Amino acid sequence: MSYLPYALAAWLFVVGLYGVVSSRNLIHLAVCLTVMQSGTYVLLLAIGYKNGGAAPIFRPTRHKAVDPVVQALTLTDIVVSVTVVALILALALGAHKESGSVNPDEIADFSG
Amino acid sequence: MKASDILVDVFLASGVIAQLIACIGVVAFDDVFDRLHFSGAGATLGPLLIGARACTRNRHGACGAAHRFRSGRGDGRRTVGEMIPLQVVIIVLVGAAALAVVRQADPLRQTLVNGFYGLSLVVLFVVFQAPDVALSMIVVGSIAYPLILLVAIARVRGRAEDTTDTDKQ
Amino acid sequence: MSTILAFPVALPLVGAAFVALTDDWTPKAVKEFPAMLIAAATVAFSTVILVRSERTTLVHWFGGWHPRHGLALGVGFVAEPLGAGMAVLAGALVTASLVYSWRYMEEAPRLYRVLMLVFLAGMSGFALSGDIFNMFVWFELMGVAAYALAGYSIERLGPIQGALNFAITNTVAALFLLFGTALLYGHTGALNLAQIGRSLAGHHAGGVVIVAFTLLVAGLLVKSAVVPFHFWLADAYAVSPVPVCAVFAGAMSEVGLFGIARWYWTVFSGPLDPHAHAVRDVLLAMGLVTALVSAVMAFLQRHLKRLLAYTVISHVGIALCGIALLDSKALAGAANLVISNGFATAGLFFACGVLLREFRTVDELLLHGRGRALPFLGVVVALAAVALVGVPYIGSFLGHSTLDEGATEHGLRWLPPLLMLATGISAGAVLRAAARIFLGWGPREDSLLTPEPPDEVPETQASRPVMVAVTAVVVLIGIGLGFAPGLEDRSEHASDRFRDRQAYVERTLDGKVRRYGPPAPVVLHRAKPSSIAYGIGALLIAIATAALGLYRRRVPATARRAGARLLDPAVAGLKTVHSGVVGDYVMWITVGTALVGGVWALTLHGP
Amino acid sequence: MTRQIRLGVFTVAGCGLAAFLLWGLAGLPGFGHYHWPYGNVLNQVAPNERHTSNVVGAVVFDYRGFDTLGEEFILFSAVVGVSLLLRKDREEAAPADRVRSDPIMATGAVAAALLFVLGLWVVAFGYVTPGGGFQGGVVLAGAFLLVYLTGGYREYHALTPHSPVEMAEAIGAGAFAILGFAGIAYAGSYLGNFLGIGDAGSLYSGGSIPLLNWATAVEVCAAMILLFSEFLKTYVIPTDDWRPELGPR
Repeated sequence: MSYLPYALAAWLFVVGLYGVVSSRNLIHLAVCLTVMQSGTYVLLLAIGYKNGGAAPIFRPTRHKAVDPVVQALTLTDIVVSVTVVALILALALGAHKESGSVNPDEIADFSG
Repeated sequence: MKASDILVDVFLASGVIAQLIACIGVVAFDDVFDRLHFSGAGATLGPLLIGARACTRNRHGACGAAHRFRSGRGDGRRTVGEMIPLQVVIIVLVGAAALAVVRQADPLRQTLVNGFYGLSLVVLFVVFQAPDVALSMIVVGSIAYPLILLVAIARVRGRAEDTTDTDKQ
Repeated sequence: MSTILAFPVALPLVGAAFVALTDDWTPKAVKEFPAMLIAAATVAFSTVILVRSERTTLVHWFGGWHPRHGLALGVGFVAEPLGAGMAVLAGALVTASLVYSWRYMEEAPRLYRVLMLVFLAGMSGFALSGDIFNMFVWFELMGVAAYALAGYSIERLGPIQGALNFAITNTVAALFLLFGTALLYGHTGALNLAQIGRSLAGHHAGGVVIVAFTLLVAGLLVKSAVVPFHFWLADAYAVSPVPVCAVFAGAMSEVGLFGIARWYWTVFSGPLDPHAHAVRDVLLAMGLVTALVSAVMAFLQRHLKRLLAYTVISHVGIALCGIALLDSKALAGAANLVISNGFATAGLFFACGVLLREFRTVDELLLHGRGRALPFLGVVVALAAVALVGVPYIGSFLGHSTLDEGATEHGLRWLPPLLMLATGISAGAVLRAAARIFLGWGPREDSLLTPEPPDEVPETQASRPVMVAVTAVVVLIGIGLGFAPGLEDRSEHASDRFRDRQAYVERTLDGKVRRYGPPAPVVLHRAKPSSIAYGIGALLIAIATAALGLYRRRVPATARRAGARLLDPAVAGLKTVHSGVVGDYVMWITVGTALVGGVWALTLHGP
Repeated sequence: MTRQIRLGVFTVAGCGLAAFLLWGLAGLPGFGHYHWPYGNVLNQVAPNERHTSNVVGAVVFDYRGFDTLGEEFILFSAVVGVSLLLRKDREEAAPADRVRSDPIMATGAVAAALLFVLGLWVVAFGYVTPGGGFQGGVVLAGAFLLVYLTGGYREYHALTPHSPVEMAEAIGAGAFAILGFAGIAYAGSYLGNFLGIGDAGSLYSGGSIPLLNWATAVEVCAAMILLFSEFLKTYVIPTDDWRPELGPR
């Protein structure tokens, strides 16, 4: 049981990846990327968790606390995820304007 | 469990419910403005209530209480099965929600499911004793994502008035 | 005074904010200068770091959080010559691009300049950082700037497709990096490279280490575009504005390779050294396949930017071979190769920009013979092609010869001829295009070449003299590096230090300063006869390839048919695989990662 | 290559990748057994050394403040990138912006004001309680968004004129980087803490952490507003008698 959170992280990662590969809509694809990214949030936080630990906020008392570093990393991670979604959506709007489609399989302008 | 503990859990629950209603509203209405109203309601009430819960010190929350209860039984018997049932339930919930998000091909419905998924992640983060991260996830999941996603979807589908026509074609 | 290490990152970032803030008020005549000056100043700082780091490794702890009892609390930058050299290369190319794009961008030039500066900061940060999560941050920063720059010409579908493929594949790559980073953190409790390296050393590689290594390497292989992770690159480079392409080609792909080398030697060499052969075999195989396949793909293109994009991939493959040998000499060769090819390829992209300005197309067949009006540019392009070939003592020859010596020392005598073949074919494609455009040789039609949508629109009203001058200067730097006095010894010395994990760890965590002697007196090495033979061989292959591309019809019909029967299915297969669909690309990334991971899981495990 | 082939190959490779990841994850210490010195030492020393009670805040703005600098600029360049990519994507012919009833607008104004105060609170106490520049900045931007939702695009546009918001974003991002240089000047290292660390638990604690925190808040709030504006501009339509300049700048 104590590996369940890690398994969840791997699950989110691979399910998100599946969504990216199978997506027929760029907006859908962007959301799938966030699902994949949330796998890394879960992994980071699970690694830093300590049984019986509380949040690393010490006011007014000192107590056993979980790792603050992974939380800081996850905060950065979330910002990254927002920016990537915004950029992909902006590109998707452009694709829709130019080709009338947001299906990644249909907007292939060139290949080879 | 003290009265204050119960109170903060009530905050959490009502925040979640507010978010859920907002999500349903987003899907129930066709017009992007009406949808945004609901996501706006989610953007205010949800963060307020869930944030209130996240900001209260977590030792007094459900997980902290559970842990005190556990460690009261003695540290000597710690085994691998250290996780508390709440964590297991939420982990399974997050996993299922993620699958639902990916499998939902329609972007608009996916936004709803994604809102629910974001919420379940928030709860998971609270359980993992990461209130800062939970707060970030709330503000991102209820303010940033819905707006840009809904506008993009609306733009791609055409305006609400002619949505139905283009869909039928 | 190690604070100088902050400047190559902080200066362009402040500069980007400054340009974003003041650009609207700046008089039109001087609008372009702040960004240029900031980029130039960044190069100056990076160069000072490079020079100083030759004597001793520089370390800077941000926020003053020095390690306590070997425990790194904060984020540190660690500069040794290869990393600092990478920062100088990135800075030099960005500066050249900004000068080149003087009045180049007709629209939104302000946003372009801001993004270029941010992009520079990201590359410098990645090259100098000594902290694995911090490297992820800079990786993502250069990614975000690069995706937007690639999609600059949004009024056409091609750039949107290219930028989307670029953004999605590279985001997946970044997540691979992050997952690997998290695994390492869970396994060692550290994010500082030196500290991770120290705690992994002396243990056998377990599952965590192997998986983390695979994910980190796979993420960077996507960035540096190694087969089968390379698909996005041609799409993105073909459509980006020319000045952006030059920086992408000259520095961004190479940054990925640098990261692989950095992580292998500072983090993983401890547990993986007993199995170095397995690491070597896998990377070498990927490098070789990359070099050869994309050289052929380059030959099949008529869209010049796409052709150059495939030569970039081919060079990346060759440089990866140099890293894969896991040896100082070969690493030095790879480093020299990256620098000279980087400048030469950037110069070729710049030349494309001049053609685009003059003739509004970069289609080789449409440009047939029209380049005769630009003889000087023709000479520059020919010189760049020669630099890519590595004709003895010119351009990339130094890199090739050092790499060849490294391969021979390892007993891999079959490697240099194959690399020669790849170099020859890709350079031959460039020569063919140059001959067709600037000399008007060969037919105007060629059914073999991939047709491209006629999409190029004039991008610019920029001044041609500035563009040609920058092109010439960049190409000359690429050629001249082959003659740089003492570069061979210095780069080998730097590679030795780069591979010395012990010294790196002690310097970073324990503050144990080592002084390195002044660079040895300049000795001119005579190249080995074999290297000279390979250089000449590559030139001959290039000429033969170019001739074949131009005068295929003069080959006797029977031979042609036999060749077609043999090669056509392969060519068709290659073209099908490069489908332009992002779902396929991500699928290939997954397949590649799973395969590499599987091989390493079987071979790296255990004592 | 057909979709079926792609999905088929992916299924095989994806299962392989999943198995591979699980194999690696199985080598980690079990969930809940974090025992590394990095986090534990920071939990020990940060409250004393920085007088911040929220150690995550101290890590974000001090110990690993340099990561946050990068993160700020990721957001900054994403906004620049989005405005670059959407510069041509403007709605041209369009129906009118909806005008809403007065009670809704009044309620919205009150709610927006409340949300704004909440945002300020989240920012201000970020290094004392959960919260901080990023979270608070997004909430602040959410307050402006609420003005749009209950008032209309016109009110939103009036409250968030493009140029000043853009300047605020550049200033917020630049301030973070410049505070780093102040660290070089006064503390000998980039992003060094050059102010006294103050009393624990108060708003004056943490040295330069509050400054960085507020710089982040300004940057994030402005960046989010710009992001919303860019996306809204592709959809929202002004009324007939009123058109904001929507063109690229």
